Order: sequence, then structure tokens, then C-alpha cells
Amino acid sequence: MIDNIIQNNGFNIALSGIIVVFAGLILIAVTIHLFNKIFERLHRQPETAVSPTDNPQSVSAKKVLQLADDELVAIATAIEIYRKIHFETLQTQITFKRGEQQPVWKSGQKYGQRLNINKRT
Amino acid sequence: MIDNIIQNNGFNIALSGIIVVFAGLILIAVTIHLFNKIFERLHRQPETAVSPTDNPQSVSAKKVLQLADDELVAIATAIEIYRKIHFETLQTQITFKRGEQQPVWKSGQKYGQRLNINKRT
Amino acid sequence: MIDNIIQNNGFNIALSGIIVVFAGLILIAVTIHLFNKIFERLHRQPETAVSPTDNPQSVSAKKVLQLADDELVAIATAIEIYRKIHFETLQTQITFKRGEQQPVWKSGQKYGQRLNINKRT
Amino acid sequence: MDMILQIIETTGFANLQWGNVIMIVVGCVAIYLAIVKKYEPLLLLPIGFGVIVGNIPYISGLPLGVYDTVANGAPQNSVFSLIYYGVTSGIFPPLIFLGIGAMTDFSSLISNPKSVLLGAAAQVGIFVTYLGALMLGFTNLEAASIGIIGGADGPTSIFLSSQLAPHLLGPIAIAAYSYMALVPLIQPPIMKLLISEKERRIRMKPARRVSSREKILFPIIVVIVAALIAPGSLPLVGMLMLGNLLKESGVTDRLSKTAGNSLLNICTILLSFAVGASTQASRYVDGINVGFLTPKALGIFFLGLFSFSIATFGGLVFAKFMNLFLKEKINPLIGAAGVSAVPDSARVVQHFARQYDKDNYLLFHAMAPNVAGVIGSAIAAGVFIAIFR
Amino acid sequence: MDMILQIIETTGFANLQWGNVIMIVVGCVAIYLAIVKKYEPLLLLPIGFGVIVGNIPYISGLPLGVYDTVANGAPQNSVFSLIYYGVTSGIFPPLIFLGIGAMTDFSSLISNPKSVLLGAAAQVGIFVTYLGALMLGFTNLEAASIGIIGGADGPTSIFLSSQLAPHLLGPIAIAAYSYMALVPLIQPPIMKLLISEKERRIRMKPARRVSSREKILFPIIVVIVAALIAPGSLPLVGMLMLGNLLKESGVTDRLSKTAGNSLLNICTILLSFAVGASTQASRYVDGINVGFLTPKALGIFFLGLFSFSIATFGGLVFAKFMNLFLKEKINPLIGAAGVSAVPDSARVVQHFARQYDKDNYLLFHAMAPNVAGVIGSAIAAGVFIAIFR
Amino acid sequence: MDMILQIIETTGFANLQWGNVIMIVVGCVAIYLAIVKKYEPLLLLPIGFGVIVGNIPYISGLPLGVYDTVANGAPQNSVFSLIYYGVTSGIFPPLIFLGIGAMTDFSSLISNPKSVLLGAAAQVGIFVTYLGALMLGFTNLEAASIGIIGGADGPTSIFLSSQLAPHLLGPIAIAAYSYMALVPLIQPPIMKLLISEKERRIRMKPARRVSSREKILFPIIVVIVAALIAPGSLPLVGMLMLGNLLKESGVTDRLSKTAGNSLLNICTILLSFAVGASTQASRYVDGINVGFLTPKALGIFFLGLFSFSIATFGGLVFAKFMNLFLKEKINPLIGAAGVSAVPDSARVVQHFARQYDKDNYLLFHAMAPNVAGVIGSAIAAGVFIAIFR
Ligand code: NA
Ligand code: NA
Ligand code: NA
Repeated sequence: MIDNIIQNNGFNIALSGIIVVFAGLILIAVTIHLFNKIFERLHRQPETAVSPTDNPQSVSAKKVLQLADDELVAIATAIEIYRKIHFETLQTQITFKRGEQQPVWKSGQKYGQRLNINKRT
Repeated sequence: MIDNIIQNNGFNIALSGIIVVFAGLILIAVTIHLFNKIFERLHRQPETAVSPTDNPQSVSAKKVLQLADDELVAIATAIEIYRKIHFETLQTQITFKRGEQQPVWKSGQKYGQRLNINKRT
Repeated sequence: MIDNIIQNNGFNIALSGIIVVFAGLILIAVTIHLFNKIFERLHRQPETAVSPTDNPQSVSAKKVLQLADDELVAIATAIEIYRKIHFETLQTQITFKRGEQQPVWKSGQKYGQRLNINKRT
Repeated sequence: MDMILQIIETTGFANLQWGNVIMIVVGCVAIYLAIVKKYEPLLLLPIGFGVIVGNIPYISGLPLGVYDTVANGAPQNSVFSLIYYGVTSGIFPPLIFLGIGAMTDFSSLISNPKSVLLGAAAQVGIFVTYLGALMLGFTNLEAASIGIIGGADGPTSIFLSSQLAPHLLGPIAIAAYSYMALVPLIQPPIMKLLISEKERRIRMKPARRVSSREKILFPIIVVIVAALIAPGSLPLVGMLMLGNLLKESGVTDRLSKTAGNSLLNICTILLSFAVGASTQASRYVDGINVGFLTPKALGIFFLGLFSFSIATFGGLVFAKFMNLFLKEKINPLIGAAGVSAVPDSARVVQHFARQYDKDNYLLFHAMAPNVAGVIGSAIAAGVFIAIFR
Repeated sequence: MDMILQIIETTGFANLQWGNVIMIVVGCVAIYLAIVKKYEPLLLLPIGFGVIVGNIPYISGLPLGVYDTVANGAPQNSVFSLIYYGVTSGIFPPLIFLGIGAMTDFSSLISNPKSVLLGAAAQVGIFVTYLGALMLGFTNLEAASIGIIGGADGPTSIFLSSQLAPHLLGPIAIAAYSYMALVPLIQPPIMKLLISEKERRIRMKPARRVSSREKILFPIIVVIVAALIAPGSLPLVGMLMLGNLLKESGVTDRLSKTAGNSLLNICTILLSFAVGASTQASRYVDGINVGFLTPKALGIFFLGLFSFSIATFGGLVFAKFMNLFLKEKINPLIGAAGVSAVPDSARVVQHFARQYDKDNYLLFHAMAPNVAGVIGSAIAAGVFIAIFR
Repeated sequence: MDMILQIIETTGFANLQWGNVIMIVVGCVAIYLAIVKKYEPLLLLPIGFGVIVGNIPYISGLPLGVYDTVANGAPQNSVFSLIYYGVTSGIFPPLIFLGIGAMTDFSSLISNPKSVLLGAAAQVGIFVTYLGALMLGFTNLEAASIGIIGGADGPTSIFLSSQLAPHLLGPIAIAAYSYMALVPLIQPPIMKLLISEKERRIRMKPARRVSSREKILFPIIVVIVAALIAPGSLPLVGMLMLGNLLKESGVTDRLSKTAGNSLLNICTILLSFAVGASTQASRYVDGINVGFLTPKALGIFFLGLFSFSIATFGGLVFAKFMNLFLKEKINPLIGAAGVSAVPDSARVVQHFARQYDKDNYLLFHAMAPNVAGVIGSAIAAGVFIAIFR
């Protein structure tokens, strides 16, 4: 039983293995920690804008506040979908373009593949 | 002409072939039939809940009955989409989870990737 | 330097190459031009119906003109999505069908997988 | 100037033969039918385009065609040969069946198990055509592959040919898909011939609702039974039923969606294109022309039409035969749907029946023999594989 | 009549053995668990179906099973062997990791780097099991592949087995996925044993918000560090982090969506099905039974359970040990999430903790050791590859 | 302790060379440009990540890199080598073209056939660079592969290199994609040099509406003509036009969607990653360093910049030349779009023109030479294949 472990150098391998796993993960943790520190010093005020997806959400949430629940969901979802589709459209339209993900909302008229809902001529 | 069939043992092969096809399909039919019988006896009252996709549809259809047609479509579609997206989200979010497909509708706030439309703080 | 070009017959290859590229593209241009001419003569009045995607857009744009912006977007998007989904549905439902892409809008009740929003029984 | 001449020699113009021109026209016709007549566009369009691409001539030595592999003496496996490998290795058809399974609803069949008999009867077309092919001098392996055209399932035909007679894959596949597209023209005359006006008007009562438990059990039962009877049908039936189980289980939606969408579409594009591109007008192997424009290929096309007719005939006659014993008569027209060609032949049945009774909706009833026919011809393929491998 | 007899000889009925029946029942049980109990349906369902398909018997010579390749003496590479090649070549697991990376949020880990230690500690299960497997007489390569089951990451287990011990791939993969599905049954008793009631109630303060810059840097740092430490982990960690970078960069949405959807789903279906189909009850290579129903496979299942337990044990004990030094105590339960089995073990932690304090939400905190465990076992796999290749 | 030392020997740290560090930094820079500057992120991001992965050192014998195949003496084909096979076999570029075709609108070109001449003129960059490469001492095959960088189409460059000079595939692909990303910096100075202020202000009248019949005929005509002239362009032009036909036919939406989405994205991820991973700083074949950080690779980068400049030059000068004969003048700036780099160079034209006349929208007009340039360089690749294979 134990013989097979010893013959195969098992204890050494197992010990070294777990050491390497710990070493690797600790090194990752330390590196992340260091990077965080460095960036914190460089930019004293880090992004207050937080993650870019949050803002439009809260905005649209506020906008639709006085509507009924069903409509709320309908409109909010529609907007969400709208953004998804047109984000995709932006990138998909032709070959490889630089995926400029500006807020397409309210700048709808530029792109060919959509409804010209604001065109009140 | 016929010689080639006889040399190749064609009639036998063709006959056996069609017999096996019939045998296979009949066996399938019989097995299905038997299973149905067995289950019928085990559970006297089978699922009255019918297929799960029908119910929410009729419900949402009723809900929006007094609205105009356009809005109807908008809201109903939005709900349909909403469910599709969030069903998917549920399963997609992380790796392999147990795909619990509970009705996510009305329990929206739990999941990170959506609009917090009901948050009226 | 130049030796390597001459040894490799470089000038000939380069010249012939650019000639073939021009020949190919010119031939394409000419063929397209000829086809256009031929068709123009055959059918004096070419399609006035223009591209099929434009029409429904302008129609739906008009319809929703008097609504608020948010609802506008919601409804318009919903309709767009609706069409996308049900176009897809049409083709996807069973195996390989002939992809008849008639305007499914307003003929919604026929297909199984959708909300029966117009059923006011 | 020499260089220009040398380049001109490599152009298609210099190597163009009449056969190529004919095939390019054939490709254009296929595309026309696909777009204007809407005959199976998902298949005929890429096939037609493939026929055009496969008949652009090029100087031998360039690795461009589907047959230009290192094994065949090319300096390199051509790109198209790599795609074609998905066909000849037989992997595309089962993957396509996976996707089809993920989109097919077997409720109709489950609610009416009797109708599998119709799906079985139509397979008589396969075996009669097999005999016919033998009569025309084809070998056993070739005859089996040609016979399966009568199964009216493209992937099944391609799969069996890839296993038994890869050299005939092109014409067999094209014949199968062409006649599937032409089902609305082939079947009605036979219906008119065999089914009386009174029979055409028979209405069938609505099928019972099928529980989701039954739908889940169905693919498992089918794969076990079919594969025990004919193990050779495993790749096709197994994948078809895996796809269906993914769909019906309700817990693997994301898998069934991808199987029925991306995966199915990718395989469909590549398979149809490659099959099209394999139809070079003439192609010489050891000095023998094994191209598409040869009497053999014409014979295959003739036998293909024959097999579709016999299959329809078989289904219809067996339906009438069944009615002799049934208390509650079925409309014998649905027997024609047993040839598969899902879902075209089922639609043809519905359309035909409604000419005589506008309110007779047979589509759902016809779907039962329709999908049973898919399983039936997969079993037939399994039988041939078992005998001839 | 002879022909019928000959065909009957080729049917599955004629060749069916008890082992096959047992395995078909096992497959059905897996499907049952997947659908009714919702245990990892995305994996167990296709695996279970694969087990059924893989245990349909057929006469030898027919190229139908996953092992029927030209190299193994079959007349042709079977379709299933081509799919299985995606497993044995080791390409499916990294592609699956690509998709998983494109769907995983590492915020929790980034906001709390300490918790990687818990992900490391749980890997002790791997190495203890490796020793255990050696004790039971497995070779070094086999023992390493068995040990990695304790990593509780299906793709990692399959990848390592495909590189070191392909002949054990079936049982190892099945064991890995089965115990991942059973994590909710395996872990709670060990939690009860080791963690005091007071500890179970420890609340952790909400994590800080992670900037998108950090999220973008994270995959780059991880791949460089992990691969420098253990280059053998490159295929797994590299692809995982590529997927994550595609997601977090915000400029390649269309790529990350496809990676996390179509590509992931296609690879999942094919891998799980092929792994299932590789579990033939008995299979003889050079006269030795290397099938699934052998003592070796049973040993693997025993060792697999053992490794999951040790891993949970390791994570919990190390969490308690860390608390000795931390000013702000962590809830030691989250140590159990270090085994990975993403995200099941993290959920088990949350569920368990809420039994004692209904308002204690540990899920987010448990995700940190959870995903660290994925990286940890990939590094462990890399170490084994470095030593044994 | 010995074991630890042995493991340390296998780590990347022990084998790291300066070249690797430089390349890892290069990879990070590419990722930075992709994310922050948004330069072709769909390509540069996975390429950059691939460069990092490809330059993690590992002890030889481990099958980890893209070049570690059984044919090259590795014990096993590495996972990355399997992915890289999609590049070296030349199959990814045509599949990518299939997807691009399914997303490209050729209306602009159809409505203004004259502008194909501009797409042809810009290909002069290819042939001049070919001569330049010969002058620098490259062989004919290498020179052709380097010249094609001037075609400014990544897939075309990769396809030709894979057929003619696979050992240079890495630097050629990276150069092609890098300069495509830098088109907004390369072209404007040349425009300023050659085009007078007055010319820059020329407005072009709106193009006529193109019927869907024309759009359907276009891909069929192009594939037949282009392939007859240069059969070697079949894999690229054929697939591009198949994709476009799927899109324009209107009856195969589900196929064109998948081709332009899942399939395109999967191939893009795998191709870009594998190309990136093929750039190992130094790599010895028969004692010769054929790595990325060699004078040869630097020469390729220099020639790549040269070819983009010549191509722009060619397009602009030819546009001015055409204006000598045209009654209705074109804005010569659109000649610059003939280099392809779809759609970047067309945008550069629009952006540049609007600096002088805010209401001059040239984008649509510039798309015509832009997409003609794609076809043009595919034909050029076909010519090289015909001559050199
Ligand atoms: Na059939
Ligand atoms: Na793990
Ligand atoms: Na170009």
C-alpha cells in the first residue's frame, strides 16, 4: 500500500504540488493587491461614474416612475432590448469596426437599421 | 437484370429490411402504448396543469385587455421578451447551475443584470 | 537587390498580377452593368415597392406619432422585436420549411408559439 | 507576356468545358428555385451556389476542389476538402439530426402510435428502389445508398452514402434534396390515382393532449428500441432523440436552443455547400469519369424519382389497408406523409385534402407518419449498415 | 430466412449483456436526476443519454462506438469517435472554459484577494486523493487524474485525464460530474461536524465595489502569474481568462456572447454526450476488460467521494485557521466553497448559513473561494502535467 | 526538496527570456490599444492575449504551444496546435469571409460599378511590396505573402500565408491587423500630400437605389467572374459571396444570421487568439531562430507599412486620373478607401472630407471602392496561388 506511494515518490509530489498551488494563488492575490494600491495612489479620485451600465438604468427607472407597473416593465424592458439590439447593431453592421459603444440612446437617427421614431417631418 | 438482384441476394435483403423497419417501429409504438397504460393506472388524475407555457400567456393576455392595440402588443411582447431574457439569464449567469426555471416574473429584484424598475426609494 | 527581383521574374509577375486584378474587377463591373441594362429593358417599370423593410417602419412611425417619447420607443421597439421573433419562429418551427416571409404582422393568430393578445372572447 | 499567357492558362476560361457550363447553369436554376419558388431554400440555395463553385475549372495541381486532399495526391488538403470531410466522415448528418430533434414536436406521433405503421410502410420505397438499382447494374453498396433516397431524408441519405458509397455521395444527396423540394409536384398525382373522393374527405378527430412526461419518455424509448433493433441507426436516431430530449426535458433550454439554431445552421450551410461543390461535371479517377454528368448519375436521378413515387404509393396503399381493420377510419391521404420530407409532405396532404373539404385540417395528423418516417428510414439505413459493413 | 437470422445476429438484442442493461438503467437514472431533481441537468442529461447510447450493443466490426477508430482497427472512424476526439484531444475543456470565463464575474475575488487562500486550501483534496489512489495500486498518471476529481471542475478533470490517463477518462469524468451534482448532499454533514454554531452565524460586511479597470486587469494578471508558476495550466487558465477578458473589456461583447453561448453550448452537448457514450460496460483491449463496470472504475468512484470530502474538509479547516490571524473574522463556512463545483458549493454555503441566521447572505463572499478554486485546480493540473509529461 | 527544484525548473520563471518579456509587453500594449483606443478590438484584444499566452515559456517536451504537434516531435498535439490548425490549414479565413459576406451590403458598389477600378488600383500596393520584399532578399513565396499585407484584409493575408509561407504567418498576420488598426494614422498624411483642397471639397450626388434583384445577382456574378479569372480566389471570394447571397436572398435568414454571428465570432476568437499565440519571441527549427523577434519579422513590419502607403497612394492617384475622363467628377479621396481595411478606410475618407466641408458625406460612396478592394485583393491572392502553387 504505502510502498506504492514511496516508489512513486508520492509524498514529495503531493507536497510540492500543494505548495505550488498555494504559491500561485498567493502570487495572484499579491499582484492584484499591489496593482490596486498603485492605481489608488495614481488617481486619488477613482471612477465615481462607477460601472457604465448602472447610470442609464437609474435614469430610465426614474423617468417611468409614475406609470403603472405593467407599462413600466414594458417600457423598461423595451429600452433594455433596444439598447442591446442597437449596441449589437453598432458592432455588427460591417465587418470589423472599432466597437465604439457610446450611448446610442437619443442618437438613433444615424444608423440605418432602425425605426426613425423621432422623425416628425 | 434480375440476375444481378439474385446474385446479390437482393430479394432477401429487401424483404428482411422492410420487416426490420416494421418490427422496429411497431415495437416503439407498443412500448409507448404500454408506458402510457402503466402511467395511467399509477396516477389516476394526470397533470391538469397541462403544459406550463400556456398559463402565463392567458394571464398576461387578460391583464392588458383594456388597453389599446399597439400598447397591448408592446407590453405583451415586452413581457414575453422579459421572460425569455431572464429565463436565459438565470441559467446563463454562472457556469453550470441547476436550471431551476421558477417563474422569475415578480421576483425580479434578486438578479444583478436587470433594471431595478420597482425600486421606488 | 534588383538581382533577386530579376532572378525571381518579379517584374513580370507583378505586372501580370495587377493586370489580372484589373481585368477581373473590370469584367465584374461590366457584367453587372450589362445585367442592369438587360433587366431595365425587360421590365420598363422596376420595383416601385422598394425594399420591403422600409414600409412597415414609416407606417408604424406614423401610427405612434401622438404618444410620448418613452412609450413611442417602447412600442416601436416591441413591434420591431415582435417581428424579429416571429419571423424567426416562422422559419425555425419545423425542420426545413420554405421560408415564406410574408408580413406576419396582423396575421398573428395563426402561429402557435405566441401570445393571443387579440383574442377578446 | 509569357507570364500573362501562363496566367491565362491557369484561368477558368482556358479550362472551361461544356460540362462545367451546364452544371453552372444547373446551380443557377437551383438558386432560382430556392429564391423565387421557395423550394427548400435553406438547402437548395447553398447547394446551388456550391454547384457553381464546384464547377469553376482550375488547372490541376491547385488544391481548390473538395476532392483535393493529400490522400488524393494534392500538395495540401484544400479548404473545401476540409469542409467536405464533415460530409464524407458522416459527422454533419447526425449533428443536423441533433438540431432537427431539438426543433421537432413528436406529440402527434405519441398521441397516435398506430400511425408509425404508415411511416414504416412508406419505407417500402427504399427497398424497392434498392432492387431497381440492382437491376440497373449498381453494386449492392451503391444500390442501398440509392434506395435510401426514397427515405426522403437528406441527412440519412448522405450519412448512408458516406458509409457505403462515398463516390456517389454528390448525385445521391442532390437527388434526395431535389425531390424533397419537388414533393408538392410528385405526390398529388399519386394521391389522385389511389384515393377516392370520399376517402379524401374523411375527417379525423382531434388528437388527445400529450403530457410532458410522455414527451420526455418518448426519445428515450425510441433510441433504445430502434438501436436494439438496428444498431446501425444509432448515429442518426441517437442524435435525433438526444436533441428532442434536450428540448422536451425543459431543463436544458440553452442546449436545445443552440443545437436547433447555431449548430444546425452551421452544419446546414457547410454540408449543403460542400455537397453542391462535390458535383464536378467530370472527374477522372484512374482514367474513369466519375463526374456528375455521367449515365450513372442520371440513373440515380431516375431511381430517385422512382423511389419517391413508390414510397408515396406504399404509404397510401397501407393506409387504405389499415382502414379495413380500423373502426375509426383514418384519412388515407396521411399515408403519403410517411415518406418524411418533413414537413413538406405533411403540408401537401393538408393542402390536397382541403381542396375537397375546406375545413379538413390534417396537418397535425399527417405529422405523425411524417416524423415516424424519419425514424423508419434511419432504421432502414441501420439495416443496410449492419448488412453491408 | 437466413437473412433474417443474420440480421437478428446483428441486433442489439442478440448481443445484449447484463452489464449493458445495468448501464442503460444508470443512464436513465442520470436523466431522471437531471430532469426531476434538477441535478446539473446541462451535464447529467446528455451524459445519461450518452450512457444509454454507449451501451447499446452491436456486432463488432460496425464502426459505431466512441472507440471505433481506424487506429483501433475499425474500417472507418465512427461518427461518435470523431466527437469523442474533441474530448480525448483535450480541446473541448479549454473551449468550455473560454465560455465559462465569458460568463463568470470575478468581482468577489478581486474585492477580497485573501479568499484565494481558501481556494488553494481546498485543493488539498486533490493531492490527498492522489496519494490514496497510489495506495490502491493505481499508477502515478492514473492517480494524478483521479486526484483531480477533488478539484470539482469537470473540464479540468477531463482535460487532465485526456493528457495523462485517457483510458480512465469515462469513469473519472462521470465521477467528477456526479459528485458535483451531489455537492448539496456531501458538504453539509462535514460543515456540521467542523463548524460551531457560533461560527456559522458570523456575518461578513459587504464587499467594496470593483472598478472595471480592475476587472480588466484581473484576467491578464492571472494568466501571466498562473502560467509562469505552472505552464501546464495554460490551456485551461489561458482560455478561462481570455473569455473573461472578452467579457470585461466591454469592447468585444459580440465575441464574449458567442463564447458564452453557442460555443459553450455546442461543446457542452458534444463533450457530455461523448463522455457518457464512452462508458461501455465491458470493453476488451488485448484481452483485458477496461470497461466501466470493473473494480477499477468502482475504485475511482470511491476515491472521488473521498476527494470531495477531503477538499471540503481542507477548505473549512483552513478558514478556521485563517480566523486565528484575522481581525475581521470570516465566516469559515465559505471555506467549503473552495472546492469549486461552481456555483453549487457557494450556494450550499449560503443555504446552510441561512438555516442559522435567516438574514446572512454569504453567496457573494462564497463566490470568491469558489472561483479561486477553479484557478487553483487548473494550477494543480498544470503541476501534474509538468511532472508527468 | 528535489521535487520542488524540479518543479521550479519547469516553471515559466526559470525559462523566461528577455524576448518573452518584450513580447508579453507587446501583447499588453495591443490589449491597451484595443480597449482604450478602440483600435479593432475584436481582433487586437484576442491577438494581444494570444501573444501573452504564446510567450509564457515552458520546458520543452510539454505539448503546450501552437507548434507542438506530433509531426514536430511533441508527444501529443497540443490543444493550441489544434486551434492553430484552423489557421494553417486555411479554413478559418474563408469561414470568416462567409460571415463577413453575410453582413456586408454591396449596394454602393452595385450602384456605381466604376468605382471597382479604385478597388483595383489600390492593389498596386500588393505588387509593389512584393517587389520590395524580393529586393530585401525574401523568396518568391515569402514576398507574395508579405505583399498581400497591402490588401489590408486580415483573412486574405492569413489565407495566402497559410498556403505559401506558413512559417511567416505570425508576423504577417500581426502586421496586417496592426496596420489595419492604424489606418486612421497612416492615410490622412498621404491624402494631404496628394489631394488639393478644392478636390477634397467635391461632393458626389446620392447613389441610386439598388433593387433586391441586383443584390441577389451580384454575388453570383462576382463569384463566377472572379473565379474564372483567378480560380485561386475561390475559397475567399466563394465564401464571401455565399455569405452575401444567404443574406440578400431573403429566404435563408436563419443561415445568414448564424454565419454572420456565431460562426464568425467563433472563428474570429480562435483565429485571432491562435495567431497571437504563434508569435513566440524565439523559436528554433533546425538550429535556426524563426521566432518573432528576428530581423525577418522586423522587415515584414517595415514592408507592411510601406504596402499600406503605396496602396493608399495608388488609390488616390488613380482616382485623380479617372477624373480626367469623367464628366461627373468623383471626390478623389474615395480612392484611398480602395485599400479595404473595411470599413475603417471608408470612415477615414468621410472624416477627412468633413474637415473641409462639414456637410460632405462620402461614407456611402467610399464603401464602393472599399468592398471592391476586398474582392480585388482576393483575386490578387488567387493570382499568387496560381503562379506559385
Ligand atoms: Na423517411
Ligand atoms: Na477546483
Ligand atoms: Na483589399
